[in-house]
Amino acid sequence: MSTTKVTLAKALNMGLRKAMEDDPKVLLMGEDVGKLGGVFRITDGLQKDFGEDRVIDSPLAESGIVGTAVGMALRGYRPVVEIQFDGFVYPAYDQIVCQVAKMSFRSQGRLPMPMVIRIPFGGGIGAVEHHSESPEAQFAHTPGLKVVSCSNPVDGYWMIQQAIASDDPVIFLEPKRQYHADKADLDVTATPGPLFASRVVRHGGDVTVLAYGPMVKTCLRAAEAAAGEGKSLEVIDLRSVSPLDMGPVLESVRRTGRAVVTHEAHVNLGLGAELAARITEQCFYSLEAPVLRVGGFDTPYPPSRIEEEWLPDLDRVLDAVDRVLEF
Amino acid sequence: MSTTKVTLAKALNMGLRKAMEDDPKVLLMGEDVGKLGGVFRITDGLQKDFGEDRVIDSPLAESGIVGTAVGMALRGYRPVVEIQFDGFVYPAYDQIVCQVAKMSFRSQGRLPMPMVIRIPFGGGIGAVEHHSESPEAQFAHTPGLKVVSCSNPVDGYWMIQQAIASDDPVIFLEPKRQYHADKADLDVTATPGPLFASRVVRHGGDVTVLAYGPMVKTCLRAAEAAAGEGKSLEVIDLRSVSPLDMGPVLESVRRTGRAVVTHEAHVNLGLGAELAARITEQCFYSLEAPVLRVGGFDTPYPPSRIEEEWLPDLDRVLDAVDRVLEF
Amino acid sequence: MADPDLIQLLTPEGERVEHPDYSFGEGLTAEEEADLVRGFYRDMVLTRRIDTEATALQRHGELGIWAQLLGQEAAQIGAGRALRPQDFVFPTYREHGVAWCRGIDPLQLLGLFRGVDHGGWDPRESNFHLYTIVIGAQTLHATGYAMGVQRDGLVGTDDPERDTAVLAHFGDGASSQGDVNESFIFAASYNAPVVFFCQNNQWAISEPIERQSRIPLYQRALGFGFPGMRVDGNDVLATYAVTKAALDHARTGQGPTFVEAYTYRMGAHTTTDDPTRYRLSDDVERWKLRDPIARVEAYLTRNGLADADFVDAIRAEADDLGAHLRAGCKALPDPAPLSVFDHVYADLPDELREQRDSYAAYLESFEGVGA
Amino acid sequence: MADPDLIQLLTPEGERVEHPDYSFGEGLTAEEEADLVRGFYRDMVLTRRIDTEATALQRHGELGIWAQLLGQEAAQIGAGRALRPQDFVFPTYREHGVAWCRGIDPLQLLGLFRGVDHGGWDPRESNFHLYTIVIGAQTLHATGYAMGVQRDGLVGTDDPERDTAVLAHFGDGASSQGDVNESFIFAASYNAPVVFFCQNNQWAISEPIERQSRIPLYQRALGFGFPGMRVDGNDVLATYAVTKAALDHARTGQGPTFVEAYTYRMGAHTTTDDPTRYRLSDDVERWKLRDPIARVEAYLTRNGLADADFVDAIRAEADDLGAHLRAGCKALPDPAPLSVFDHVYADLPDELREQRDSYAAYLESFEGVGA
Ligand SMILES: Cc1ncc(C[n+]2csc(CCOP(=O)(O)OP(=O)(O)O)c2C)c(N)n1
Ligand SMILES: Cc1ncc(C[n+]2csc(CCOP(=O)(O)OP(=O)(O)O)c2C)c(N)n1
Ligand SMILES: [Mg+2]
Ligand SMILES: [Mg+2]
Repeated sequence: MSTTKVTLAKALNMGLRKAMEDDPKVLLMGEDVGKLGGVFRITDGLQKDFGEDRVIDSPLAESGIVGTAVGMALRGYRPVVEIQFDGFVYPAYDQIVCQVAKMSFRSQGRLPMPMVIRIPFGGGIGAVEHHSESPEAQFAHTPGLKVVSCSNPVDGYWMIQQAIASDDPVIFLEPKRQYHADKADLDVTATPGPLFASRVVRHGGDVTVLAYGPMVKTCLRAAEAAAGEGKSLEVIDLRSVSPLDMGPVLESVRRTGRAVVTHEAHVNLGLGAELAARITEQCFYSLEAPVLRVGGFDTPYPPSRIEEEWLPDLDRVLDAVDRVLEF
Repeated sequence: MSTTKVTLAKALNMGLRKAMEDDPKVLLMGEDVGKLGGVFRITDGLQKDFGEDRVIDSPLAESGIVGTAVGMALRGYRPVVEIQFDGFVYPAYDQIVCQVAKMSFRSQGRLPMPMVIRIPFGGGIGAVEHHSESPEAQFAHTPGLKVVSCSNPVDGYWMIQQAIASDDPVIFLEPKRQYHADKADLDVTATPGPLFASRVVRHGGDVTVLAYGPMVKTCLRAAEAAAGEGKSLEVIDLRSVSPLDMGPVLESVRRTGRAVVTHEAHVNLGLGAELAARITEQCFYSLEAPVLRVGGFDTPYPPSRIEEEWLPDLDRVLDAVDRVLEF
Repeated sequence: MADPDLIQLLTPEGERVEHPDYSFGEGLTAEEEADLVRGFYRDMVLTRRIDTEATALQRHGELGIWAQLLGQEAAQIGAGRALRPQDFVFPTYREHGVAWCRGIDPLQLLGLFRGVDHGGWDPRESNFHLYTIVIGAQTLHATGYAMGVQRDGLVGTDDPERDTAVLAHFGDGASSQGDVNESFIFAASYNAPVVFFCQNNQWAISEPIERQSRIPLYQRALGFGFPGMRVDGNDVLATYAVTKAALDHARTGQGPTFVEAYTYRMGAHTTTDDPTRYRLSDDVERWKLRDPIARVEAYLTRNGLADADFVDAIRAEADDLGAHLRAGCKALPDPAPLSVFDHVYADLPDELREQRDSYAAYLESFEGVGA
Repeated sequence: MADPDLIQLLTPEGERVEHPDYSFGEGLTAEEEADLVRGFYRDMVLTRRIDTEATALQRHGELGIWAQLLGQEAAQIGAGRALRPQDFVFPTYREHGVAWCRGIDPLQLLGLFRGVDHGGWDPRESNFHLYTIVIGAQTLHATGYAMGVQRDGLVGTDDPERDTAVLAHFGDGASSQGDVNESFIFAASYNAPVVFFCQNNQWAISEPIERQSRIPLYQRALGFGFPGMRVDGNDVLATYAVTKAALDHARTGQGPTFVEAYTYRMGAHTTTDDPTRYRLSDDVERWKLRDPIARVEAYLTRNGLADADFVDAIRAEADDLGAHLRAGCKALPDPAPLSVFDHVYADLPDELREQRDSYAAYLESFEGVGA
């Protein structure tokens, strides 16, 4: 099969296009998604090809975007909304948490909410305040929502289509730092694995390292560096943040006895807390050390000139690996 | 010193009155807080005595309430806002997370945010949807906010005053189920302990049980029942959900080797996750069993006829105690 | 009520009056018109009975709470009967009269207030959405739904059997919510076929309308670029006429409208509320003179359009309805504890399935103990 | 621009014109008036230079991003100069001209865009709040601040040196946010001394004003029950006059006003934006003819109120300012990594102190390695 080399941004664009071709009920909506193609150009060209009725530039109001998308979903559409930046999802928080998340339950399944809320998330792009947030834990704590994050172009292409095909609402987190960072070989004729599944992306035997979204690359690089020092890290890309696919995680930790969880979000009540609690509960006698967490500090996101210090990087991951090995 | 017997509702009312007497900059604002005295009557009589300028009935808009309170705080006031029910805090979520929480950091300390956001929270009152939520984890995950919950009238009286006196914004969670449940002896001439401190409310040696807000009473009753079966539970009222005062917790777990964390909030990414992670990291070699969690299921809050089944109760706490003992 | 802007077709005394822009009964024979009014009367009487019964059921501990509509019957029946079958309605938590018009068994309304479900009817069957409790949220849903209708090509096709309008309910208090104002913006921006129907019952729990707006609410629409009008919400004929016109405006592609139904909440906010703490009984007494049912009854009887038999028959029907509610309410089954795991997702994740299974095992462990 | 509602006192050609409700220079001598206009001119030229320099600094990688104000100088200087010292301003992220009027060293504005801080000036010293990036959030802060001013008793005391007004800035796009509309409701409800100053620059990034409102924006206010007016935002005299009147309206206790400054975003949304993707250069060319600075320069020179020396002196001043910015920007110190733990709270909790300490130890461990 012939493959093409694509960036994450391009893969998402292709995935959205494919989903729109496959199902006329798929609509896109958001600020600047039309003519401009979104500030990150993820929807580039789609309004031109699918028209203003299917690629909808919205007024500047996030609650309005998600709230009207709820109505469109109730009418049988499958809205895919774009929140321009992570930090601007909060005006829509009420609609997401009280309406999107609860409609299926409230209606005893009569009113499914097949909606995708795309959010470019995470830091490292030198932006001003509110443009580098990692809000995933708040959504994962909310029953009724599913939360996923892609870490690479191939996943981006498939996962966005699978999220759109899902009858459950999906918060789709796109690591904006990766949009144009790397290219990967995409074979659009391949058969993707399931959406809500974690995946071992590097095998190893000493420490299990968990990551999703932008941290996957960092952890893979850390594993590479650690290998040079004779430490063998197993890296798992969680892909789905809620539900968590614990199978590969538990299997790995039972083997390694040691785990480090990483994310850009604040450590306090971040995914690391949940994973540490679950792993400890289920692998208690296999653990040689407590699960350690590497994340953003419990401070607001800093001014960008020091964001690389604030963000967990290769060294901080390796430091945790060392600590978990020395415990 | 003479004491009076008061309910939590009355104690909070007295505490608010005292804070308003002590500092003319203290203002109350919210829906129906004036003439009606709030739907739970916590602000009963205050508008009559302090006037409409200090006890402000607001338009029906939570973002507006918190957003204008930010402005009043910037002008030197100490606004105390009431959110009518837990489930209605979300329209204000953006103002809380992006403005209230970050103003001090953004301004390098030049603009402190001495604001209290009072939220009656938790279930068990037979209410309709959105009236029984436990949103604390979301706020605790947000740097810049402090989050506390009182579990009894005496704490209610002191903690609300301390929260108002704090120069940091405080999310003040009131267990609405307890408002009129019990009376306690209040001595208004006593000297309260610090606000952000946990407290051992029952000593025991077999298992450490952690709770806050409405679950404290449940856990104390569970400890009573367990004692009848020869199991000695140590119950800690966390009081502050963020920051966490881990000292007494760690001291206790190092002694008991076993811990159960309880809350009404969903288990997934609830406070139990964070506590389990921290306890495990810091008491790894003392633990005889993993930290177990008892909380609301990872489903939306159910219709009220089965809420008592959904809410963690004495039996579910005891079940976890048994499991942690048998591990 | 010397409000020149108030659209009225039937006075509190039961006299028909003319209005330059709106009329009632156009195109109908006298008998058809009388039938329609008699139907309104019946609807209002039965709706009031639903309300009375539910209030009593709450007093007897059978419901956790009830949101009364006393005094708002005309606003709701006028709006509800103006709908065409294909139209879709987004209610608040108080639209029992509109639900009635949509053919929903009032017993189904009780489920939510009894706490056996969060809304038990099928919105796709009745074209009546579930009650929304978060103030104002549904106005955005209505607008989005209307945008969906547009995309379905069901606006302005000139086929009145197909062209579809959406009716969004909300209260005077709700008009202050960001969501409601955003829904005005989206509706105007896309010219969506939605009618914003605000029952201004003068109160948002304890807060008077003056706290939300210092000018008549219907004028809010003008700032967003679409028409607003104030109708006497205690006048079922005027409410019907104005809402029908607004729905037709929407379905023919002329865009959104704001209808302010000027009425009064005669009862408490809900059964847990105590309005004596914040309002004068004088006001309530004054509004009693404008009772929406009394004026229709006066009109019908005074004009020989209904006799005692007619009124008695409806009363009997109401008694039956009351009995149905009393018996049915207590028989509403409690949900099974394990049902909380149903429908959280269309596709139940493994981790939640495990949570359910372990809870099921836990529950079973008690059955062993009990045996 | 044959808009009868547009308030204009100086035409694009630099001709003074009369307006029935607003005038410029009343109570001033000719020389005082000329001084004022010359001051505006200087402000606008220097503000434009700040903008040009910052844009260049961004191109050279010294700033992460810059939000340009090109074309909006008159709207900002007119508003900024209408303020009294005691008034308080809530800006968006583009109010560089107003910041200038409030005496803030433009270097301090660069900090945020360079990423060395989130806003480096002291709002209590300058009565100019930090830039707010979340669209519309600050309009509620402004309203609440104004409610605080009311409670301080500093409205309508008849002492113009004390009576205080609040100026809330926002854009045409922002007018769609729930927060902005809620701020209208609160301001109207409490009659707060706030002026809502909307720079309608026709664009919200790529979206034209028509997406946000289908009627002129200033009419939004009418739906909330307070006055709205549209002023030519490229006419510094008219903007000054209208804003001053609105601020006086507020400070004397007459409540809120909505001022729509009708202008145009001549540049990109920010330095990362590419407007050729969504708008015609024709439009931009048309608006060039209405340049806010050119018309004042034409007025001043044609009427002998300024000569070449004057213009040259300001140009020299602008050059100095540019040099100051170029040198200063590069010298802005990066924050220390550990500073992220400062000011998260007024009172640092132990757990965060421990996090800081262990990070400090971690950082030190590298210093050892480096040595
Ligand atoms: C977002 C939100 N805030 C607060 C409430 C609590 N609440 C329920 S009804 C109500 C008053 C509503 O007044 P109005 O919109 O006039 O409708 P009415 O009850 O008079 O029909 C309030 C404050 C809520 N349900 N949702
Ligand atoms: C809540 C929120 N949503 C989205 C954004 C991203 N954003 C920044 S500026 C902007 C457009 C603002 O347009 P307008 O209000 O007209 O102001 P202008 O930039 O034209 O001055 C957008 C969408 C944001 N900052 N905040
Ligand atoms: Mg009302
Ligand atoms: Mg703009």
